[in-house]
Amino acid sequence: MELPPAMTSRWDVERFGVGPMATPRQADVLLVTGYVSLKTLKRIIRTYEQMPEPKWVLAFGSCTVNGGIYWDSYNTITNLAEYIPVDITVSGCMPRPEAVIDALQTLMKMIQSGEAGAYKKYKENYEYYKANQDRVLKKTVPVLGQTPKNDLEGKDEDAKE
Amino acid sequence: MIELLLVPLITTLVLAFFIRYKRITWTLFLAANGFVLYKLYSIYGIWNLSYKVDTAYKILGAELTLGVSNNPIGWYFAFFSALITLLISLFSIGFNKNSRSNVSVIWMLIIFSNLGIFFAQDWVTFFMMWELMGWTSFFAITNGKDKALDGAKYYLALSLFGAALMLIAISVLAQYTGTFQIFASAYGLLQIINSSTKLGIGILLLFLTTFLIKSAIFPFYMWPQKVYSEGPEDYITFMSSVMIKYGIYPMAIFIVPVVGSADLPMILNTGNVLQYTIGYLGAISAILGTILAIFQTDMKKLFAYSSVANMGYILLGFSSMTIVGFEGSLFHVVNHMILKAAIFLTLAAVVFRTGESEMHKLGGLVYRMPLTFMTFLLGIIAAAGIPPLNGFGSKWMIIQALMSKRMVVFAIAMIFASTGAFMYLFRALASIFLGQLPDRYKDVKEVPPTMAIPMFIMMVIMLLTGVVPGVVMKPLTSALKAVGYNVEVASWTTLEGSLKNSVIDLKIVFYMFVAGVIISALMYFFGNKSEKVPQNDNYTAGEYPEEWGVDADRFNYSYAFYQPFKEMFEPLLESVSIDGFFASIGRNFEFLSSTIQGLFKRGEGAVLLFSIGVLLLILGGLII
Amino acid sequence: MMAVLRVFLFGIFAIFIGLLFMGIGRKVIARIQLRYGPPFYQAFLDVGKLFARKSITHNFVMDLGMVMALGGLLATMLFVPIAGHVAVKTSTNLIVIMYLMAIGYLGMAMAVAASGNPNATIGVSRALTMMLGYEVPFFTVILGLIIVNGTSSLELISQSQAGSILNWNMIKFPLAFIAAEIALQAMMGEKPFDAMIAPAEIASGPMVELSGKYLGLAFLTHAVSIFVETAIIVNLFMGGASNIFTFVLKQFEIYLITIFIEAVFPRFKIEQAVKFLWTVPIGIAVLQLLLILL
Amino acid sequence: MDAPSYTLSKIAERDNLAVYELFFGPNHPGMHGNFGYVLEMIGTEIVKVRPNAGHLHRGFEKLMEQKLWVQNIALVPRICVVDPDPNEVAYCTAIEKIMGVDIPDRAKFIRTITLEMSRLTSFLMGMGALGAALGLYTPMYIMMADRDLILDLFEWLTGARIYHIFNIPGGVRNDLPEGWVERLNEVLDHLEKRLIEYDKLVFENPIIHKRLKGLGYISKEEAIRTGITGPNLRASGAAYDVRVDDPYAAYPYLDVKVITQDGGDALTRAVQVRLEFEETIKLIRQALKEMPDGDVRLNLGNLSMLKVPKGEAYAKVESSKGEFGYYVVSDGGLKPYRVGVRGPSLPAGLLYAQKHLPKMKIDDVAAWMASLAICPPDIDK
Amino acid sequence: MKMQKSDIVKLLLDRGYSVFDLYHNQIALAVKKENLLNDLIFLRSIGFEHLSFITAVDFIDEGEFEVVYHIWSYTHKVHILVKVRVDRNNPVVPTIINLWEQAQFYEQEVHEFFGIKFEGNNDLSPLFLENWVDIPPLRKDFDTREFSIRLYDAEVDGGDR
Repeated sequence: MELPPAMTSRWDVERFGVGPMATPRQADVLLVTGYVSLKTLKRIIRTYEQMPEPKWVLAFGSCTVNGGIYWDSYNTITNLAEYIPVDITVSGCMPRPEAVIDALQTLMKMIQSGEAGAYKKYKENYEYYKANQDRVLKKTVPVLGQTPKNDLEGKDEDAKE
Repeated sequence: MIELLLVPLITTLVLAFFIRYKRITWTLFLAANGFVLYKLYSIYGIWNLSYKVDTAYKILGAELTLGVSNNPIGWYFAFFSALITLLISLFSIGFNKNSRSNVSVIWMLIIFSNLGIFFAQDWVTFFMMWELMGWTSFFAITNGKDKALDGAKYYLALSLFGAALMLIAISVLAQYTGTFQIFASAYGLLQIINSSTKLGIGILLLFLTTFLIKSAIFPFYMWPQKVYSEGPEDYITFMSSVMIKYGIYPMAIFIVPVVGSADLPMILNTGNVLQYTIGYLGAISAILGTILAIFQTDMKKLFAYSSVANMGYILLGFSSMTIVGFEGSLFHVVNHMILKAAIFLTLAAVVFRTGESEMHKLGGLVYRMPLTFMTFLLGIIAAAGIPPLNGFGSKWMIIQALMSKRMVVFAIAMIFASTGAFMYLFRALASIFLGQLPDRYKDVKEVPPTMAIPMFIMMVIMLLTGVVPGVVMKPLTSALKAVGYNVEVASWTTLEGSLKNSVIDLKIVFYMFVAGVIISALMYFFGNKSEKVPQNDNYTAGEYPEEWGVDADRFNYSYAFYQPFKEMFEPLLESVSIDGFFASIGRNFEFLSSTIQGLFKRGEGAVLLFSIGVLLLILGGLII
Repeated sequence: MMAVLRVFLFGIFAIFIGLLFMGIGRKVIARIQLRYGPPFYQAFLDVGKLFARKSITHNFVMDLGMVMALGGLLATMLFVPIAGHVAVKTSTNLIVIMYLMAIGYLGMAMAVAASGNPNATIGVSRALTMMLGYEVPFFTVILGLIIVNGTSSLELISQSQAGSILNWNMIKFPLAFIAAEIALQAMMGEKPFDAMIAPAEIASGPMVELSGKYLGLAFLTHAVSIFVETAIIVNLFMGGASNIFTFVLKQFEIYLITIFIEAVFPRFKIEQAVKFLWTVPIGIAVLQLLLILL
Repeated sequence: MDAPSYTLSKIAERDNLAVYELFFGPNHPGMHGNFGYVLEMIGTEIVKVRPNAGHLHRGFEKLMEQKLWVQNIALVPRICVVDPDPNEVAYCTAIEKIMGVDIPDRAKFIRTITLEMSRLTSFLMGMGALGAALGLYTPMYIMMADRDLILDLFEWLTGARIYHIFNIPGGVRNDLPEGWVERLNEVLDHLEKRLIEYDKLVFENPIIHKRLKGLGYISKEEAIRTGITGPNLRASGAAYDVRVDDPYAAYPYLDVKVITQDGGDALTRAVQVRLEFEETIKLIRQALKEMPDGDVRLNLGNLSMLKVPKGEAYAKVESSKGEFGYYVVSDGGLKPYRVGVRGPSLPAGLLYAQKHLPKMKIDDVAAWMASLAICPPDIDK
Repeated sequence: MKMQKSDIVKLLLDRGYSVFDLYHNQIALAVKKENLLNDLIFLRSIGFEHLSFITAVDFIDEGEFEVVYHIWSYTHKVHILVKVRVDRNNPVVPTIINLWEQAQFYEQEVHEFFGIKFEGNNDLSPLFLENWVDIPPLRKDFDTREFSIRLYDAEVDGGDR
């Protein structure tokens, strides 16, 4: 949510040549702004995989590092780096626009010095990431080991109707 | 001279005899065609050839002499139409491979009547050949397809109507001028107009209506889409590229000279009344054809309307009554013949492989039929009038002519139509060949060589006539010169407009284009390499389409392609309701035609038709 | 050999000027929006970066189309006289230029439709509709000038305005200039006529699947089209120029006007845009035409 | 010829292949926040809509049951990021209702001022988003810069730009700092001046009028029946405002002017926001003038050990998008037993998408969403 | 005609409802699930036209769910909480989508988070969660902290650091 101010008149990241692009095809940097719910994670992975190389990920906010304030929520992941490779993270909830600009500039420097190459890691360790993704996205058994009795019955009845 | 007609006629009979042996018939067919083309080529420039039969009859005070002669404009039409017809019929071999019927007879008959029309020396021969062509096409359209009957009947009724008008016109003209000879009667008509304007214009309009019907010009623009939508694809290729020009030829040799030199009331000191009438008909056809083509969902109907629009261009060229416009129109006749044949052949190929002509049900065929795609691409670039392919030169000449005569409205109509052409042409390209390939067409293959070769030749011809327009322009200008127009014989690559400093060298345009593409390609290769991804890997706002039950079929934007644009025209089209009006006329014609067909089935039709003709002749004579 | 070099230089020059204009245009818009804005050479950096990246293609039509797009526009560019210079000696026929320009658009349309993304196809459908919208008024304007000068050669029309500023068609036919300016706005695809790339509606339409060098080529195509279109207007209405600097300066003035309009207008829906283009500029152009003819 | 457009849905029934799907969101430039519609379309016209919510579901209602009463104050503003303060106020009001305490008047006024400031930021963002949805980016940039002025004031007051965590059960955290009020007045003056520019750029722009006129019409009856609240309701002609009907904070002491219009379409809604923006500035001025002196918080003991007596309450606040409601159930323990959240965007975002988007053009979706000020996080929670 | 809150309470008491007076303009109303629809129709007919939202509370100790309908009257300025208690093992409540259209989504939400079934509502598909196989998350016996730790390897006191 601090992204709009960062892009607009007061901070204006465009002066560093950074601008928003409409689609993943045109983008260099994927900004994951804040908490990532399971449903979003799935879309983020697709978006990330659609981006052409070289590509970088900027994780934005504490929530992407360790879940932040939502660390014990049943629907948000706690560490984004387990699912896609993150180049740089900005801490804070929400980080200030200055922090975003600083991160972008650091990322630029890292790219120039060749430090930021997390997308290569994704290729090399694809199995690791894939396994983590599948574990959270394609559950088939309840995590807590209980059978949701009522729910199943309910669903069966739904199907009959 | 006569052998040019006799050979096809005899071959037709022989082919009918051997109809069961496809191999033999096609060999014979090719041989006969080879002879025809050779013969046509060899009689180029020998304009005094003719063959006459003096019947010694005297009808309506005019001597009835049947005959054929080699006239320059006729040769121009005949040569190129024979060439294109040959290519189409070659394609037809492959296209009809699996069907039982043998189409070679019909093709031979068509070539015969084709030559007959273009070389006819007198109106009676012309009329006979004209009718022969009409009936042949009726059978060819209905060949094997029941659904096609409706359209065919509509077409038949319309052309019978036209034929009746022409018969009246011929008889009246013969009575007044005392001759059936086409060229002689043109001078006669000119004198009639100068003495009795109303009568002259009346006769002229009767002729004009007939030709308009044949060439599907407003207000008779409905038949192509009716016929094409269900007719056999190989035959409608011929119809749309060659047969639709039959109305243009008599206009070029008969109407335009008469209107151009007649002393009629002038409008805006740029042209006379009839000239403007022709111009407006052309402009309306061009605009209406374009707009209607934009709204079609069936690809064959789309290109049917596109043909209407192109006939409109040709009329606009005529209406300028300048030599550049006239040349441009006749040049466009051939260009349109070539590019329409190319386009319709690819459509036939698509239908041949998929059995589908609704555009929104197709898609992504470029993956499976690259050659067809390339032919189609070149075809639509040509049809859109983009250099360096053909179609540009002729359009450019027509626009130049219109501008030099200050015919502002017509020039704007021309630009509207040719820009609108992008819309429908691209829509066809995108919907048929680009986009997502539906699963059910996963196994579609490229067409067999017998069909691919004609398409390839078409591509070459399009590029050749685009870069070296002299191939067509040289014979055309020498023909015009031979007829008596004041023209220079064109050079190989340059075209000359009528405005100041308007000479374009298509060779340079081509070089420029190549240069541009080379620079651009350098840029392309300079960039980092690209990675090929499967068709379904698309930007979907991050969603997984398959999880929402969306397959390739449901991820194609092709139905109602120009919906917003269409909504702009909806009130207009509804209020004017031209379509509705003509649909009702069409229904009446269908009723008429089914009556006629009923008679025909009982074997009385031919007799009846003949008697009607004779009756009309006599009546015409009595009235006058 | 010289001709080849000359053609090459003209192409590079057009690309350079176009990209420079784009960069400055972004800066100007940023200033209107109370921002600092990117450096004026940003467009060069962007294009360089895009060409250095890997890209994604769906099939060969995409490659072919993008090359055709830039190639077509470069070819058009070679026909436009720049301060009296033309790449190759030829008649600079306006109709040829307008038709040649179309091949660039066709190539672009083909490339993006080949990606099979409905967003892109909607964008193309809008772009083509828009084309019909602006070609008609623009041609009406051109028609007037052609009739006045009796020639369709851009060079001759430009030369006919030589001398004082009062000879400029802009002064002589102000109505035509206004109509052409509106049509130019649509031609460049700037607001309010940018329905084809509306990001908020169809995710930037035609650009949606372009990545890396394809997007780079699209950028260059846009740059060249800016150059060509402004050059046409300068030749038609501002009397060309005696040297290249004045010419580019005049071009930039024209571009600046479109940028100013772009910054303060939202976009029309496509049907509204076409309706607008077919009423206001055509009306003005026809009025001018009548004044010329009568 | 294609059949005319009004039979498009019939075509969809007959010809499955005439229909295609378009994914509008979650990752779409026209979509604010992660939210999506799967649009079934013919041509550019929408035939059917399948809303695709839940990308921002973080399970707030569950998380709140896990945390202490005051810990939750850090959580609630995150439900609607553009307009965070109504959440805090509603949550605290609900607790205060259950506890049966009345907070000091000065606290009430400070709450009101922060609420209205938050409304201003939200309106600025909403108006900017409306322009951006139509391709007009300039006002968006300018409005964002102006919004920052208010955020700076928030930072001065609370230490945070967005998540203020300023309201606590029993009042507000601290009193207004010195010089803050003067600065606020300056900012308000500046905004009033800017309003003229906004008018010229957005609200008097003929193209915007053309685009928004008649778009997404909602009648008064329909709006009331389907639970539309806030400016959208008032733009349909119903003079209902929680600030007047069910006053909280200092609103009983202020004259809130309820503005209504009869249009019910997107243009009216846009103008409604603009009119209420002006009214909000006046309201802040009035509150600043009438603010009494005194304490700003009740002493409720150690807040981290706060125990709320058994009971339940529903507290609602008029946010910039409509009625924000918190239903709090307490079992007398250290943590809430159950908190139910009513976000204002659900009827518009889900129901109206299904009802009104069909027959609309793809061109209008973003503008329609912006005009209804749909805020996806408060749908997903 | 505007009614005072006391009038409404009296009217409701007369009709035999069990009414709890909550705060200055809030009333809680306990109804039986058989009568729910009729009662809501009645309330709507006397001017309670605005359905704020529907939520549920899991009273696990009593083995019951309580579905709460929040209804507000613009004319009387009174808020009513209509409460229905259902058995936790067979949670079925009649649907009110014919009364208020937006109830569709609230019912979907309540079904998703509590597993309460709404009789007569044919579309109770999940609205927010994807691929959820555990017991409905807002039930009291669902431990989100445990879930988060098991699935996402969340650190036990990650939120506090």
